[in-house]
Amino acid sequence: MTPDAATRRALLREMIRIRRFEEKCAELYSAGKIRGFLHLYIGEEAIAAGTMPHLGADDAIVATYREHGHALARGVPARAVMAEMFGKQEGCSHGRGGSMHLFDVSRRFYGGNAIVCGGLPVAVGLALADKMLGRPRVTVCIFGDGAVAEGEFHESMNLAALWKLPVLFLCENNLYAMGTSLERSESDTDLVEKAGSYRMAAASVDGMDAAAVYDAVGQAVAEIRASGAPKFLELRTYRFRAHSMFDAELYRDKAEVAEWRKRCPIAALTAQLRESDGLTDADVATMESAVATEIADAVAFAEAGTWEPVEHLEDDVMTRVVAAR
Amino acid sequence: MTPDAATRRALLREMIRIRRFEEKCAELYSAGKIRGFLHLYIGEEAIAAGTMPHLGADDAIVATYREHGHALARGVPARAVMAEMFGKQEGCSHGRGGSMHLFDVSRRFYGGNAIVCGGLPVAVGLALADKMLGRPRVTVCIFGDGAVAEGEFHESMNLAALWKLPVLFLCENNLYAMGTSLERSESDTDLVEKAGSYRMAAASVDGMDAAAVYDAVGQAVAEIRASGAPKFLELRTYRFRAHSMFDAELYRDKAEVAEWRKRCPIAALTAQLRESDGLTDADVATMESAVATEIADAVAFAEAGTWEPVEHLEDDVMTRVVAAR
Amino acid sequence: MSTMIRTTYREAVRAALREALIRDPRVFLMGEDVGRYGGSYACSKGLLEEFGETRIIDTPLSESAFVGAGIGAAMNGLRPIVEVMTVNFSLLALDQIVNNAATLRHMSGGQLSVPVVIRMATGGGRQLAAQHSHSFECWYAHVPGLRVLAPATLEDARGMLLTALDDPDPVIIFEHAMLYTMEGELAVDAGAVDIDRAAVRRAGNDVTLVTYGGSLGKTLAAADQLAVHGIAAEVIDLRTLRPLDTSTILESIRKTHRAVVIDEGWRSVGLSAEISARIMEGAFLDLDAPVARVCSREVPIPYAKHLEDAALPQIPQIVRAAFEVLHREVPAS
Amino acid sequence: MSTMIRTTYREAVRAALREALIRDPRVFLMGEDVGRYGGSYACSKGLLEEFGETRIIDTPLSESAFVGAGIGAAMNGLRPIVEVMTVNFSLLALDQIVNNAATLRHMSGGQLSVPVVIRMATGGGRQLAAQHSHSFECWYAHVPGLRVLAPATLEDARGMLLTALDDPDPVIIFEHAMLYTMEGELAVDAGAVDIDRAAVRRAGNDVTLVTYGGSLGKTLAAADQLAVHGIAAEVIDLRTLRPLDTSTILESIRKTHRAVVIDEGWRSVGLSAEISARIMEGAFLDLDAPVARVCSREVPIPYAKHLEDAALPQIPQIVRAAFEVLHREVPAS
Ligand SMILES: Cc1ncc(C[n+]2csc(CCOP(=O)(O)OP(=O)(O)O)c2C)c(N)n1
Ligand SMILES: Cc1ncc(C[n+]2csc(CCOP(=O)(O)OP(=O)(O)O)c2C)c(N)n1
Ligand SMILES: [Mg+2]
Ligand SMILES: [Mg+2]
Repeated sequence: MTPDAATRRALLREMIRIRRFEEKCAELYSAGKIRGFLHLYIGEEAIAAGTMPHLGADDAIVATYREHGHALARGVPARAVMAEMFGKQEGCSHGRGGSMHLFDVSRRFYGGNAIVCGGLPVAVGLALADKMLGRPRVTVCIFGDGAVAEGEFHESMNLAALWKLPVLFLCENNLYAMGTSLERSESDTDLVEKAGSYRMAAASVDGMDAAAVYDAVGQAVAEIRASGAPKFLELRTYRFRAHSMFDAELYRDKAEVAEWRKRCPIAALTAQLRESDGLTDADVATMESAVATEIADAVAFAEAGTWEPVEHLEDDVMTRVVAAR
Repeated sequence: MTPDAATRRALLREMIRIRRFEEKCAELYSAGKIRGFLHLYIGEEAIAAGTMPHLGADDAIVATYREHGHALARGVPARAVMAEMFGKQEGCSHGRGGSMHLFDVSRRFYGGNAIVCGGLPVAVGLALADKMLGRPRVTVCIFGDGAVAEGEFHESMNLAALWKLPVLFLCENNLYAMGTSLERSESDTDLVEKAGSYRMAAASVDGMDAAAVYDAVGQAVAEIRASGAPKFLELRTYRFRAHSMFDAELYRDKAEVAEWRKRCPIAALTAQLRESDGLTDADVATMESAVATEIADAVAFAEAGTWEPVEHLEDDVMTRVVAAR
Repeated sequence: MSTMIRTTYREAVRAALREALIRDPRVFLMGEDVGRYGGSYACSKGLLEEFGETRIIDTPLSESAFVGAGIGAAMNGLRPIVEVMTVNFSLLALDQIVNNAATLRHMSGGQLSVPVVIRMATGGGRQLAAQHSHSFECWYAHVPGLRVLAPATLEDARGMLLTALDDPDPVIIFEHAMLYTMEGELAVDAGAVDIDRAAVRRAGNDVTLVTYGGSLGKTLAAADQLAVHGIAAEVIDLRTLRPLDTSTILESIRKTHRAVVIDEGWRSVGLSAEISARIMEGAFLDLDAPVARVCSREVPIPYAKHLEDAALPQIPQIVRAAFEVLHREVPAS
Repeated sequence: MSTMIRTTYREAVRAALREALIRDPRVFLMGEDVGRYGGSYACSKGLLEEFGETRIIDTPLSESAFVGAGIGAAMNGLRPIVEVMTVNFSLLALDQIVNNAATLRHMSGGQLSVPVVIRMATGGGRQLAAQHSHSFECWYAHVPGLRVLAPATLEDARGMLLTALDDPDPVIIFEHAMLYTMEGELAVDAGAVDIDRAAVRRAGNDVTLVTYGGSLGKTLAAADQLAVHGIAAEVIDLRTLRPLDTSTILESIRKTHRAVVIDEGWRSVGLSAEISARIMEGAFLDLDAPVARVCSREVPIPYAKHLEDAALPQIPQIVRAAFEVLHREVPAS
């Protein structure tokens, strides 16, 4: 499923969009507009950009706290995402979730889970329902390399494979779980082999290459749709920034970061499109300016957003509230 | 480590001892002397018998609720085990644990855990301490095939392999977890491959053959002692009886049970010793009568045992009790 | 009045499961050994044969994943009944229940519904020792976003499941393991029941005994004994542990002025404390004595019968506590 | 009096960890990111460099296994300090803590000791939303076999860990995440502290305010405001949540006759209920008003600041509750 030139341009546009959006988030965090935990996806954009185009409106996504990119690429409006981080009720989770808990059920975007591995069983269940109801849908379940050590990873992989459920397990292996590198976390760092031990189809992909991601995910989604069986993809990537806004990054070398930065997915695809597809400075400028406009609009929307009245605090805890007698 | 003739006789004696002990337990359960859950090991005796001779006084054992055989083979006196099941304070857990919670710390027998997989992390910790303290000890961690699906299995296997801890993971694969067969529980029923996905050495052994168990465990314990690294053994076995005293055995064919009963480890070793080592009826009768005497003594001991005074109920909850002021 | 049949709590649970499976194709039952084994407490015996493998699903021992899968399936159009064999094992699934089931609706700003029903056996009394005799109802009753039920009668065993399945939010049902063999009369047309109100199981003016689940029988027996001494005890069965129906309790207290809470959970920081606190908050001036509590002793429940009996709440202690809140001398027994 | 230094709660925890590691070779620290990362709250920053990889162990994300490993190591001669990053993730390890750590001594008939110390951050207040703002101290305080501590001061942050390590039984230490940056004076020779008694942090005769952990500061601030209105509040810091030191509370009530419990946990079936119930049980006739509770609202804690503030206990509510138990009109503020 090699992306054609137009698709590759679209991938580039999406990655730039995510990158600039998050750079703005970092700025707004420093300005105190965004609070709580903020986990940036910068460096990993190729994965979200390359994945989402393959999903139909009926497919589902379960993500983690590092999910701005996935939400944006899925089509959750930048306005709603930004407003959410501002804590405004115009946010996609009504301001209740913040950066770690973006939801948009109309787009089947099921969060935003801040418990490492907490989304995997839920993804299994979404797919179980699809299978039982005979719906040809795919559930994409995104998580990090750190999640692989959790018991829930094991249980969920086994259930999905055992019951033959249409889940795409998409592991964003950025080599670190906070400050713990994969080799300090896994006795076997070969994640594809690990997936194989559940008799699940698996492959490893260069997550810094948007076209490669597009290709691999396209293939995987097609396979899952055809077979109904799950698949595991390891996306090899790297986060260019700290784990969150509180991380002093004591655990990795500046040199290592610099080395990976050279493989920036945006720079790489830009170079490639320039070379082979006649992408011009003007094209890039057009993309950048469209993105800048969208982000400025999102920020203005968020700024103009309103606070949910405090009296609503207890809404939506239970649907059916029992009146005191 | 093929067992010599004397060792094989000892294995036979131990298996008979466990078998008769448990047959008596079943009888005493029907008589109401033993209560709670009672999980019999009948059919699986070769594993306990073949394993324990390789362990020194300093090695540790962590077992499950189906652990009478392991306790007996480890040297926990039959009296103490029987008294425990009677709920008497002369029992090895003071009558507090019952069948599922046999403890004998003087023999480093650490239970007796009724939470499936609950003992695995503890075994990892015992071995971690041994490693940190530079003690050349082995911890044997026994569990069933059903435990493999639990998240704690995954986490514990990974930790032991990652940290290179001297644990022997001994999986008694009797094909069922209560009424759920392995193929309904695991997407990949090849447990050795599964262990391999943690980069842990692993092998599969005929658990109905006491000599084979003796051989394999002997080798594994020697390897662990030499390398300090963990090993996984799958022991293929079968329980001849119901899961517990409440099980109607709706989930398996009588024919399947009959087929496996033909592979009774006691009958097999008896036949083999008769054929090649001149075991006589008289030899067997001697063994049986020694065992019968020991069991009768254990029952008498348990009967004569005393009830822990109710006033002691709150003893040993906390060591240091804070006096109310 | 409708025709009555003689049945058991276990049969009532099974009848409810069957009815649920028949009336709504979105309902399925999933859990360890619910199928081929017939359920560890035999509640689902025969259902696999009747409804097949797609509706009665045996799971591996993976409490966290299959409870989470129930949550996901509930979010995606189905009405799962997840059986966690016992509350003891539910600790392994607690993260999914707390951080997903209970939380998703609110955290998503009201976008999501998690209509999952999670059933589990609870309690002690069968000499199963420390790891198999827990009563963690109080932990679930602490969590906003959950509805927590404790059927103590045949009617409730039959009816609460059906009502729970109509609830758009997660419902946890605790079935006390000692109740499964309880026999009694049940209307042939018994069905869904209200789950919002506590029930007065016996009326009386002298003292209020508040309890639920496995302790209801003991409490009613204690009330019988109290009657012999001329004490009319009112017995309240909480039925729903979250949200608590405080009104029914307070109405009773305003009449009796005295209360004993009977709870098989450990005493400290459990349900009995909440009932006690609410009574003080709502009826302080009506109280003639501090609310008393009869709970399990604060020990891991031991195996030996006499020790287990001593650890769990028993009838004589309930009687004694009632005498004490009445400031009457406890009769020598 | 000994020399005082200016320090923070975080530094006090770190100093305690260092001292523990220095004074006893059996002590080691294990948990997610305690080493290279320096601890998610930077409590262990520098310790890896000082004590090396065998004493400061980074674990994979495997809460159940590494907590269980701490339990096993404690049973086998070591004195592990296990850091579970936050209480939110401790649900994944709850089975090990309840069914092994808390239970093994009793269930083995007294043969086993599990001298493990498990530390975790707790509480809300930093806009971390529903899954990262829990206060489950009450759940741990419910379990026989555990000792549960909540250091609310620099002295206790410095000293409780050391006392806990001398305990032959499992000890759970809750450090409220908002406290880490708290600054203050601490004696240079500060060390182990008593962990058996609650502390009166401010003396007063009019009303007793009972609290612990992250709510102590707010409660003391409320007491300051009450003083302005001529109300002398006595503030009790529970310090140890299990076993509770009821005596200190009751002594105070006998003097003040009124109490407010302040607890960041959710109200229903939490610690505040237990305190309330014990006060009624122990000092019923001394009470001039029902014990009041100021707790978190019963919702998953939301992200937006104004909603989070509204969800957590705040100073004005404490002040208001104190006025109410004093039957005094709440001043317009
Ligand atoms: C169960 C659980 N344990 C610990 C944490 C704290 N934590 C948050 S993110 C994180 C690292 C996760 O790493 P990884 O899965 O590789 O994802 P990444 O952040 O690299 O995208 C940790 C330890 C958590 N949120 N949940
Ligand atoms: C965590 C947990 N879940 C469920 C159970 C109930 N249970 C007890 S034994 C058992 C089957 C275990 O099978 P396996 O591990 O194969 O051991 P076996 O009984 O065959 O020896 C189950 C489901 C339990 N004790 N613990
Ligand atoms: Mg990572
Ligand atoms: Mg088995």
